[in-house]
Amino acid sequence: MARVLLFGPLRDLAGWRERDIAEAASISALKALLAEEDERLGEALSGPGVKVAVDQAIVNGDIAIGPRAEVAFLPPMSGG
Amino acid sequence: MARVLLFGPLRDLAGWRERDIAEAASISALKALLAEEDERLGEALSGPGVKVAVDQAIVNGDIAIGPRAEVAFLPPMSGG
Amino acid sequence: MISLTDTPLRPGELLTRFCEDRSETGAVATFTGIARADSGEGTILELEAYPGFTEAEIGKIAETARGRFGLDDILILHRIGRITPGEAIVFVATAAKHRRAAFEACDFLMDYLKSRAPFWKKEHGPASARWIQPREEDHADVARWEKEKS
Amino acid sequence: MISLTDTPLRPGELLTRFCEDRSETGAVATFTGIARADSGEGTILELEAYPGFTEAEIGKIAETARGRFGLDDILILHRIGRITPGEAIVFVATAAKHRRAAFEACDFLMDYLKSRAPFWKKEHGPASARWIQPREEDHADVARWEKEKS
Repeated sequence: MARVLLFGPLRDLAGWRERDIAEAASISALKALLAEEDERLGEALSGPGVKVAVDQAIVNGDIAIGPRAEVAFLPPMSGG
Repeated sequence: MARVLLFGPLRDLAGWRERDIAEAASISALKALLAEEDERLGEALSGPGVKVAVDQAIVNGDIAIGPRAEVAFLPPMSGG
Repeated sequence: MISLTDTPLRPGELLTRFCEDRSETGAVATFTGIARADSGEGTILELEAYPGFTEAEIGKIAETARGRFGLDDILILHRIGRITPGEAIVFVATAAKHRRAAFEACDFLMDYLKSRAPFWKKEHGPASARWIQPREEDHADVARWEKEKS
Repeated sequence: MISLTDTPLRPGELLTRFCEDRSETGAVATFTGIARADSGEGTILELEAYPGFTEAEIGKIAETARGRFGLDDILILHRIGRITPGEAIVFVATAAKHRRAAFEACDFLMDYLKSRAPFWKKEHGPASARWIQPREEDHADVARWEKEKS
């Protein structure tokens, strides 16, 4: 079971900030699952500049997700 | 009568900070008078980088001193 | 020390504490960023961070600054949540032996914070809200340090 | 506001007051110069000003900075008299709409204050005292701004 976090405009778009999602074993599987539910969110998750962090570390490409992973989708940052 | 002010190392050298001097009608006359009293001070007053202010404004060259003028000898500044 | 808070910053009190017992420091530079009421309207800023991740990323920037400028100390406090005009958004303080290092490090830290730090910022105007991106100027500011490095 | 004082500066309290009611300002930069105990010995600094003249000369520098950097406000407090290590010698604060102007103005003001302001500074060491001149670095720092102007 992964905990999924959305930030900034992604959170606004999805209408939620944080969810537990049980069934996804990889980033790509997780994205596919979220896209199935909400096509616009699915597109936005793969949009330009969106980074993915697993357990608070930025990851590149598709990786496997452990059962207690925290997966965060980070849209382009605004700065402070 | 002019009020004469010395700052920084000039004050240390002369042993005084502030004096009223009646007899000098110009900067050059004032310097001559002070040099007569104290040769080392006289040299220092014309030393490199020493500026003269009359009534708190820097002056260049010899000028007449009014009866109530404040004449300050400003050695090279240390900065703050 | 790096910290995020959803309560008002008190830059003066932070500076007082930062200056204590610094008889070997010489130079303390600070920057306070204040939310502006540009339009005169009741604009509210909303700042979102990723708790843990945001502090860690700022920490990396701070460590870079510490090494690059030879700092004695760094303090970074950043507001999150809803911020009204006139409130401080960010307070950065740097301590160094000489003033050039303190100034440059403070400038460097602010440039990074304004363009690279993991915050998401929404501006709530009187009629609508929008997510904000760094300005062109912010990107240009941070690029100065990358040029100098090479 | 420009002021000389022979009592300890309180940079934090000065910053608190300087930041009040600044909903149009955006950026406040400060610099605090602290007397260092370089040698570990009981060194005391003695700063002498020419009351009236010194404030007026600093005022000219401040007006130049206000125009050159488009500042909203400037605060300069400078200690005179005997200063022990760890005490603040100078506090400069600048307020501007954007941070680059606030930083550069604060940097500019400090460079002028350190090399051109009419102070005479004596260092009382454990055994002897000496009058101090600006360092080579101070002259180089202030020259940066004269080059840029042309």
